[in-house]
Amino acid sequence: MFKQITAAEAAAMIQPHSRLAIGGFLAVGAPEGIIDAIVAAGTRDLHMIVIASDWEDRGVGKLVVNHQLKSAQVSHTGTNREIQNQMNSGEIQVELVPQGTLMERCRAFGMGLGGVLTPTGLGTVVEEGKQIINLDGKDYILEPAIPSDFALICAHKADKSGNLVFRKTARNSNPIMAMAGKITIVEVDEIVESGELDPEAIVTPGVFVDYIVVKEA
Amino acid sequence: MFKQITAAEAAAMIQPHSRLAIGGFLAVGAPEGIIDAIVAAGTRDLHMIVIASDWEDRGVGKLVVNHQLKSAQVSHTGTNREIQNQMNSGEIQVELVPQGTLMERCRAFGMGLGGVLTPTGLGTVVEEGKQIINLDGKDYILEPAIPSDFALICAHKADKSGNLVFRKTARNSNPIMAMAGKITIVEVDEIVESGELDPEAIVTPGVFVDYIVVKEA
Amino acid sequence: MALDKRARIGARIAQELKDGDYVNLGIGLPTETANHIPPGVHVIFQSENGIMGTGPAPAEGEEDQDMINAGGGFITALPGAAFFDSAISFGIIRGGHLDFTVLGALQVDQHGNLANWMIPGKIIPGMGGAMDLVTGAKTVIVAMEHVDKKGNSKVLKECTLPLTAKGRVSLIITDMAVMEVTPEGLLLKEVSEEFTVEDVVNATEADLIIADNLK
Amino acid sequence: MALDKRARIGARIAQELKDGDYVNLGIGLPTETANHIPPGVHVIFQSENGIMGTGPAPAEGEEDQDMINAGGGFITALPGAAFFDSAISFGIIRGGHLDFTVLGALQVDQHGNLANWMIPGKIIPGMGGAMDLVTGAKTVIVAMEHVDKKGNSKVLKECTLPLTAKGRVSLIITDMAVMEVTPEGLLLKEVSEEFTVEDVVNATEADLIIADNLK
Repeated sequence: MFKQITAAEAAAMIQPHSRLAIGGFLAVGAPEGIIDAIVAAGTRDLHMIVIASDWEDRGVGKLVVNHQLKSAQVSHTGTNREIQNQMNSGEIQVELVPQGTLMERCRAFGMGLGGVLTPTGLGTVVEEGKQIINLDGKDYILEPAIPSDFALICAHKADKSGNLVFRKTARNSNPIMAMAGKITIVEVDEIVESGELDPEAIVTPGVFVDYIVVKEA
Repeated sequence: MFKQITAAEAAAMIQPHSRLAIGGFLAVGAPEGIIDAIVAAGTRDLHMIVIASDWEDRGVGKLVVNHQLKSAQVSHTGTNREIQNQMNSGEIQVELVPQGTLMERCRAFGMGLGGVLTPTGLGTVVEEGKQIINLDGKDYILEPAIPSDFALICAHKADKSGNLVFRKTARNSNPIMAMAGKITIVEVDEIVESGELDPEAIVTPGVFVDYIVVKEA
Repeated sequence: MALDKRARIGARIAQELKDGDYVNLGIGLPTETANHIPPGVHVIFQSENGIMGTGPAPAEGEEDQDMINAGGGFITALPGAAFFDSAISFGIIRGGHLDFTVLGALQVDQHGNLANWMIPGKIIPGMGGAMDLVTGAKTVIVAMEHVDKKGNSKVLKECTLPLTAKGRVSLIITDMAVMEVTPEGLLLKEVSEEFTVEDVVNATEADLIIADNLK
Repeated sequence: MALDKRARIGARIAQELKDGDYVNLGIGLPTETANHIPPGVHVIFQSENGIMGTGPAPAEGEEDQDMINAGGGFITALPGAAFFDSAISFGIIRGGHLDFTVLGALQVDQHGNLANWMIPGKIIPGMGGAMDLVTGAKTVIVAMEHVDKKGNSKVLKECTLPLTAKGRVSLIITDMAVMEVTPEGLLLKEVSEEFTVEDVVNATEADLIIADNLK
């Protein structure tokens, strides 16, 4: 069962070299309150796993601008000039991962799988240094699970059992990242009573949730 | 977009040696109408992929009793004495697959993955003849995707866009099998207008659905 | 097994569970655990077909045909329950998100190996979800009778039946004793009132280390 | 590119789509397709962040901050739309459940290879979802200008930039021509009104096979 904490308390758990799997896509569905608290805490040398590096002033882009990242696994950096600069200067080490592969690698970690075999990236730089597995005449890249210490996600509502629902396209990677952290911290708009969410419509069951931060108005 | 057909029409598509991924668990959430139609059609030499072989008179057990199966990949056969007899006599070739592994292997096929790496089955007969992959000092069994020609599943409601919702524990393997067939045929209680199902509560998007059979009262 | 024995095993397992734990109970004896959760301890039960938050069995006539557990028995759902597909359900299990699984056994050995899914040449019901449960749950408890119907020990030096998983059992709770699998070997921690340490040792093929603070 | 050129490319792509098709449009020029779907043809658009059934952009002031497409633009949802997570979204893509993806290109070659995600030493925005889309969609259409800003052909014998995927492009639709990737090579099927076959051949580095029934 989850424990309710503040964004600052969430940020205080995160240490230098922590690996963070962060939900959201182009800052939609990003846990902005937790990100702001990490910016305020100033923790450095973090590793970030996220679909896109967002904008300089929104989403995980703020961690980039504040020079808190040592490395990242992302699929898209095109909206954030600062991460491009840091990539060029060598300040941040970035592994570019195809978006679907990133989702499966994060999911695999959360689901206790060692990795998946995917055709995505065959014949491209993505396959470099990776094991190629041939099954029934078809090649696949062996893509290992991506471990993370903390999953930081954003949901619309939680109930007191920790079950989560999301809102429209703010769902995106959040249910996947929810499973992908050793410790999962969720930022929500509100916490309702158990039983108030339709049990058929719950997207992320509470068993994946360790801490909840209620978004400040 | 899906086409609405009858159970008999669904059964008529299925040929000897077809590979069938069938939803349901212990006959709960099983597409009974489609199964009955396959029994009526009498098509033989089928391959069945299903969690459990159900009972002699309910669920996929009826296909067993009617001697329509040549082979199967299942995780549990304990509730169906007839399949045990056919296994012992050599009439049916059964690969026993751990339930979680079965789900991932079916999902992998539906999602275009070649397979997954799982620790389940290490040090047991399940690993025999399979590739063991070591990543960061941990062993995993390489479990290949399970292809199927037809996914036969059961849902509660569909809308006219083919989106599906399920009912309670009748959901079980159905959303996974829905993705796992080259052709997916769904048996539903009713078809409602597009927009009547909450878009946040849809479990299986219509893109996975090829044919829908409305359950006969 | 006599009802009081089953109840005693269930009650002893229940002592291991803490408030807020996520638990999966296997078919048969393990389900007895649910009847003995101490007051004030709120434990959330999973059924691996696809629900977290199962409630007690429904009253007769109140059964919902779409509400069963992994053993095929009718169940109810508590407020806060969630339904999900079997892939997510086994992701919870395999991914280590489940605090406890309690399972029956044909054999268990002092290395924490478990055999509970087949007897070659006799019955091959399949492993169902057992291999994933034993591989993935944070803590694996085996609940069983100490000896089989012929009086042979089910607690062995080495399992002889096909394994369910290797080295994953933490605790063995039987009608005679409570034993913990430790790196040093099988630690006898508790002996049931009606038996002596000698009874347990004689009924056990495995090597037992007697705990200093044996109860 | 001039508006009429963009519209012409979009309209030509739209001709490929059949009633009931599931389609993913890449950022930029490919989105033009949505404006030219013929009456009576109902096509379902995916945005890979996690929606099937996107509608037109919202009116100004009607934007929902939680409703964006993969390009970051505000969208609406049509009746029958469904939301899902990005793993399922890419399962739809990678698993071959999408009938068409339409993508822009830096380069495309006569073997159906596509390069559209980086220019070494200049800009590395990342591949985003492009590699999965090109690998997984049933039919991959490239929509682009025929030549780059310096007038160099973007339709090559062999791509020189890092690939997005190998041998997956079926159809190339540019402001000058429509070309199909066939086992025999690149088939020139249509030439735009304002150009001659010779213009196209001169503007194309790749070898072109002129279709018998060239339009």
